[in-house]
Amino acid sequence: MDQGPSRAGQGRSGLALDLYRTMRRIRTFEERVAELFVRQQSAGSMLHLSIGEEGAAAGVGRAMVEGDSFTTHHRGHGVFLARGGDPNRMMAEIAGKAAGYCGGKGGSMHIADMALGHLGANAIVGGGIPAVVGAGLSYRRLRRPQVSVAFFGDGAMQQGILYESMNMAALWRLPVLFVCINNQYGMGTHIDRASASAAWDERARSFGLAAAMVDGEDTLAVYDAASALLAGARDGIPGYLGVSCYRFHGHARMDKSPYRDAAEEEAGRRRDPIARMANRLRGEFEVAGAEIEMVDAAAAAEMDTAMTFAIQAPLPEPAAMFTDVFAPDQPAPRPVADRIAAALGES
Amino acid sequence: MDQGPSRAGQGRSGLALDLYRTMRRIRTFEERVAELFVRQQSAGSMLHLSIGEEGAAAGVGRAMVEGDSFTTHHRGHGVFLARGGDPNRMMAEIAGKAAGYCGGKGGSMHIADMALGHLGANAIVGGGIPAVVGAGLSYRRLRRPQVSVAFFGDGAMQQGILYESMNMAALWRLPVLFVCINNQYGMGTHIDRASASAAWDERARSFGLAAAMVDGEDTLAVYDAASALLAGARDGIPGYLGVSCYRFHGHARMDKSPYRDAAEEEAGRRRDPIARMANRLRGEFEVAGAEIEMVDAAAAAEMDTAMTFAIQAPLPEPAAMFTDVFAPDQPAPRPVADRIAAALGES
Amino acid sequence: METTYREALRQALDDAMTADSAITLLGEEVGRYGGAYGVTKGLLEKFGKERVIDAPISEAGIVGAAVGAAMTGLRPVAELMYVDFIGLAMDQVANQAAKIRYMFGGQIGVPMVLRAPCGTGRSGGAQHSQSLEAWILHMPGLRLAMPGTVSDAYHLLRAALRLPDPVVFIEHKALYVRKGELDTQRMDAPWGRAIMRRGGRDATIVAYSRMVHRALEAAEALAADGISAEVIDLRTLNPLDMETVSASVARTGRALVASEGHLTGGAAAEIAAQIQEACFDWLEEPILRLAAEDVPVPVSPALEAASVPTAESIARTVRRMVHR
Amino acid sequence: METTYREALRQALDDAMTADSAITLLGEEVGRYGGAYGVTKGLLEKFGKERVIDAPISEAGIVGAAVGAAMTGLRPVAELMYVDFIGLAMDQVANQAAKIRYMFGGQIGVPMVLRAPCGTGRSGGAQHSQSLEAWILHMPGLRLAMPGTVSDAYHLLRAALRLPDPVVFIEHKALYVRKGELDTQRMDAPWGRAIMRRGGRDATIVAYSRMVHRALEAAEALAADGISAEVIDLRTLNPLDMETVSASVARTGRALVASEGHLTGGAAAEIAAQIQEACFDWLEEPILRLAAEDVPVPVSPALEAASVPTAESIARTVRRMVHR
Ligand SMILES: Cc1ncc(C[n+]2csc(CCOP(=O)(O)OP(=O)(O)O)c2C)c(N)n1
Ligand SMILES: Cc1ncc(C[n+]2csc(CCOP(=O)(O)OP(=O)(O)O)c2C)c(N)n1
Ligand SMILES: [Mg+2]
Ligand SMILES: [Mg+2]
Repeated sequence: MDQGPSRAGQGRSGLALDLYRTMRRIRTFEERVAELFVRQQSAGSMLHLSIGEEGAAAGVGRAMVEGDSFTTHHRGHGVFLARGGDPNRMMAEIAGKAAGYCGGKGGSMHIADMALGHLGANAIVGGGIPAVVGAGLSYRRLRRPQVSVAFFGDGAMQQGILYESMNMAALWRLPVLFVCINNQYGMGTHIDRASASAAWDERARSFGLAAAMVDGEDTLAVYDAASALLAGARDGIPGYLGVSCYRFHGHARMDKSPYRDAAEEEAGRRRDPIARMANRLRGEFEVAGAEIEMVDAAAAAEMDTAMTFAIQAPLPEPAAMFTDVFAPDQPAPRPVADRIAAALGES
Repeated sequence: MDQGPSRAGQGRSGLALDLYRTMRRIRTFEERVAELFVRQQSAGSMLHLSIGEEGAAAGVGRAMVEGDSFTTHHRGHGVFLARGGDPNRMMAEIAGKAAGYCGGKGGSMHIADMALGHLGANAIVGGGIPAVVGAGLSYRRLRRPQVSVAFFGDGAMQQGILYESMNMAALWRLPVLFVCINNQYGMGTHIDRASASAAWDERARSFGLAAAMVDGEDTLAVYDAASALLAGARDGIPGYLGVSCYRFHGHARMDKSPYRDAAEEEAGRRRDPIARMANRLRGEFEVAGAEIEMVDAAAAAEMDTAMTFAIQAPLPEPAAMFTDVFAPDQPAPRPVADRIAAALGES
Repeated sequence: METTYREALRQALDDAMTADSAITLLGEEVGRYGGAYGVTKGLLEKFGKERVIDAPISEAGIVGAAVGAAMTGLRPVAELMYVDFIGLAMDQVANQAAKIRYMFGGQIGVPMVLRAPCGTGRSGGAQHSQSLEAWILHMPGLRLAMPGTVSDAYHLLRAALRLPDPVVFIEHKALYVRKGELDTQRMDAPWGRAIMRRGGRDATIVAYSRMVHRALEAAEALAADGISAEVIDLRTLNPLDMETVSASVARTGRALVASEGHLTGGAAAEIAAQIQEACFDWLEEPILRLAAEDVPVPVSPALEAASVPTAESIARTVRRMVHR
Repeated sequence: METTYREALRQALDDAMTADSAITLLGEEVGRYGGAYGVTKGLLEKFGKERVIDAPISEAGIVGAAVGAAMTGLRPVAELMYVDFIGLAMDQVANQAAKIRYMFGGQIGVPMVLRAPCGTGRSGGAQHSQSLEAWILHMPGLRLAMPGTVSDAYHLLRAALRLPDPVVFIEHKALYVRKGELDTQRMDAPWGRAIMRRGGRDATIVAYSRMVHRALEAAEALAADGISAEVIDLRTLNPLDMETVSASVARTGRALVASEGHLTGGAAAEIAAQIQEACFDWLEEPILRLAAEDVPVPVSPALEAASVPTAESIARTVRRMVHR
């Protein structure tokens, strides 16, 4: 059922290696995105890296099954990769190329893939949340065993739409899971300056959801918590999962995080789900160092390929501007130039 | 300090009689509003009576002090009367007359009185809530000892703006009180069909507010709970108060409540804060029946006068259409007729 | 068959829901209450609570849920009790529903209908009487229908419920009780086409929604004065059928656009701008616009009534335009 | 003094806050971060956290709180990080801030400024690149300023901060780094008046915000061809100074309106409609509109750039209009 990368082995140790691989792929992908930007090959600088947050993406993504759908926030590359996103088409989209997931029209903040249940990244904080309520309505009505998962940041905890969505999900007992990737910051604002309390599981419970909070550095714990909540959601008990982590880098590519001090950043970056999982693999799970290095090397090769693919891919044709506003068989918007020509009697 | 009606006596029994008088005035006012509508003298039928909810208005209104401000929902006549609203000008506004609080432009759902701290009734469910956060910011900044109170119905508990407002109030420790007048229904929808749970004080607490729920039939209890929360708010601990009651009549004048059965309505209408207070006055507080009857008679006379005043008051002048869009010394909107005349070269 | 605008809308929902099991109603009071204006009465009983869903008072959530449902196999009809409340949901309408197909490179559409009543006439005041179609008209990705007749109430709603893209469907609350002929088998004109409701030679009155009736009344009064006014009903504002309008104005040489939205920045401005682009050489007089005054809608009934165009103001204006 | 548009805005806030202690900034990242585009940098340090308030990501709450603050003694400057987010707050903007004075019969006003950047140029995509001034233009009760120059950035903001009514103040994000002259003692023209930025005889180009510069560039190019184009900068859209525009068009006989908002239902439609109402007898050619395509703004840089008017497209269009 799983859409993620193939399993390295059975049982807990196979799962752990799998999660490691996903996280490594995410981090390497994000590093290549950063490079794409430095090489001036990205479409703009509004690129939000999920480095440091891989535990949330990999853990929850791995607990979901084929057919489950999801929406993400603007920092959604990791979640999508964990759900099977194709790095080539993702990178091409980030570069604004025709071969990208959205033909270059959506970019990093609007990647989507209906085939993989990705109902879309969203550049509006909280904007993608209520869609999962609607997906939940669909699944219940169409008697499908699916769950729809909203991924969002701690910033969205202060958007009213989240609570409207939680209320509807609880009231109607929908197969929905709300996942807050709490990286401690909304841009330059620490959560302590955005909310009187960060015990957000209490908020979720007060709206009638099952709720848990988990340390995002411990990816297996994320997986376990998500699995339990997803099972509940599938049975009509919608859930909330808060995953705490640390945003290693600036908000977007232009942000050097002057609002955080070096000591905090250093401590935060030590909360590294990848390093921690590598340690556990070597220790607890007795995986050979060489095997881990192979995973790393494969990720590097895969993401180099993606970057090259994106750079070499052609730009969209100018005519792409006017397609996809409406369905192909429907009247399309009339270009401004045509209207000018008509008014001038040239056409 | 109190802006409400004058006190009949000292201590608890004086307070009780005071609350009774306020409630009786509210109910009688609302009965006259109903009559105004039947006589086709009201501006439209979107008139929302607070009969059955007088305990909330009187209890909280009496606990507030001069200078405290408030916003109300569309069912706000009672709260405003409890805070000193002039029945003549209120009734005239409901009739759409020039002598009304808003010159007939606002009507029942948009009554306001800056002199009494009434920052406005609102016809958008939840629309008036965030204004009290702003008022709280003003009071703190201007070092005024005031509290701003948002009154709203149970329906607003499902509007996102409430939670954005609660979060800001708690985060900034503002002198703000949120009062939910829970009359069990939002139009035809019982609260059980709008929310998975009605333990809304838990929601408020999870956002960092002090919270209480109280039975609106017991007006003294409402007063006590509101007093405590207002004191806390004045000290920077914003609060939430849920007051439960029953909407005796239909949602607005055209609604006969076909969605409720007779038995429920009968039981609901027995939860009458006025009858209960009358009993307590006669029993516990040893107030003479004649004194209570005098209060009733005075209210009847006062509200008859208000109704007559409203009916006899003149309509606004046609030119009133164009004033008050902007401040008087600012350019006003140009009437459509003037623009037509100019285009036709007539002016 | 003679019926009302309200009944025609209900019939359209009923027939469409019978034909397409994906259609699902979602909104405040659409079920047990039957809709604030009674449009959905009986549909809960007929189609059950999985298809007629009473929602909490959460406009943004309702529209957002409809978007998600539309992307996953349903065809939701979301309802706003008044179009005035669209401000609460405008992000979901304009940034989500309208843009999803485009942002996602055509991968998926959002086949939903957002119904809402507009207009003055009930002393509802500034927050319950607006006509906000201009906001929608300005937003690429949204279709916009504003039926004025009983037949269009039915047929445009049926057509909207077959489209692959989001449609904002604005009803006029003063029209719900209006009677008219309905043939469920015959549409006045295809979706997206305007229609001439009355022929004339001297001037063209372009209208939609309730203003169609006021324009027709005005044309009647003008006929008594010997002025022959043509009345065009736009029916949909996106698509906006300027061909039909321009063809008329090219013949009459005079155009008046009547709308219940505020004058400045309203739909009438777009229509006037396009008419002059297309008919510049045929115009004998400037294109005039009658619309709601640029003031919030007042409650007091006389002020309210005077804040929007009337049959009299339309007739008076056309008369002056013709006799200039 | 030469400075940038960004600095001019900051200077205006700084000077206004110094002069009026009621002025209080409220918005996401306006304090410690200094504003997403750096406009408010240093103001927290100078005026303290009671006057420069970092808000949670709650657009509706921010605008609603500003409304309440404005009614109770402060003069708030609320900020939306992008004008695209106004849909989240549209109820508070359009149903509350805009209508309170009127609904309450003139008892009180809402003296607040809502700042927000608009426009394309950063590959921000459909939800971060819009120009939504048309929604505001259509809403009675709101003033609307869209400065194009460094001097106007300063002076219009200072003027907005003295007005008794709510002002939506839309900045163009591509202009923040633009340099220009600023004399803090001298305003180009009073609040509410348009201004001629370049004189000309053959055609009038009406523009605002960034399009002023593209119009001026176009005029320069046209001059090389022997075409003399006049450029009018509207500066504010409410008030909308059509006198200045009409006086120009009455002389030149030709008008082109350039705007970065979507074409259909955009501000350019209103301006075009009014020009033809006022200048019907003087027009030699139809009034033309250049505006953003009626498509969500695409991310891919070449598509994005082609979606809005350019100096070239303006010049090309004027050339054809003049030579027709
Ligand atoms: C509605 C809205 N408001 C503001 C922004 C600007 N913005 C983009 S990301 C961001 C911070 C979001 O923080 P969070 O939700 O914690 O996500 P993170 O960036 O930390 O992953 C802000 C304020 C936006 N895109 N949408
Ligand atoms: C934003 C918004 N949505 C819907 C409505 C229509 N409406 C008016 S009152 C009402 C019910 C409100 O219920 P509640 O908040 O409990 O107040 P009550 O009428 O019971 O006093 C509804 C749905 C509205 N006025 N505003
Ligand atoms: Mg964050
Ligand atoms: Mg209620």
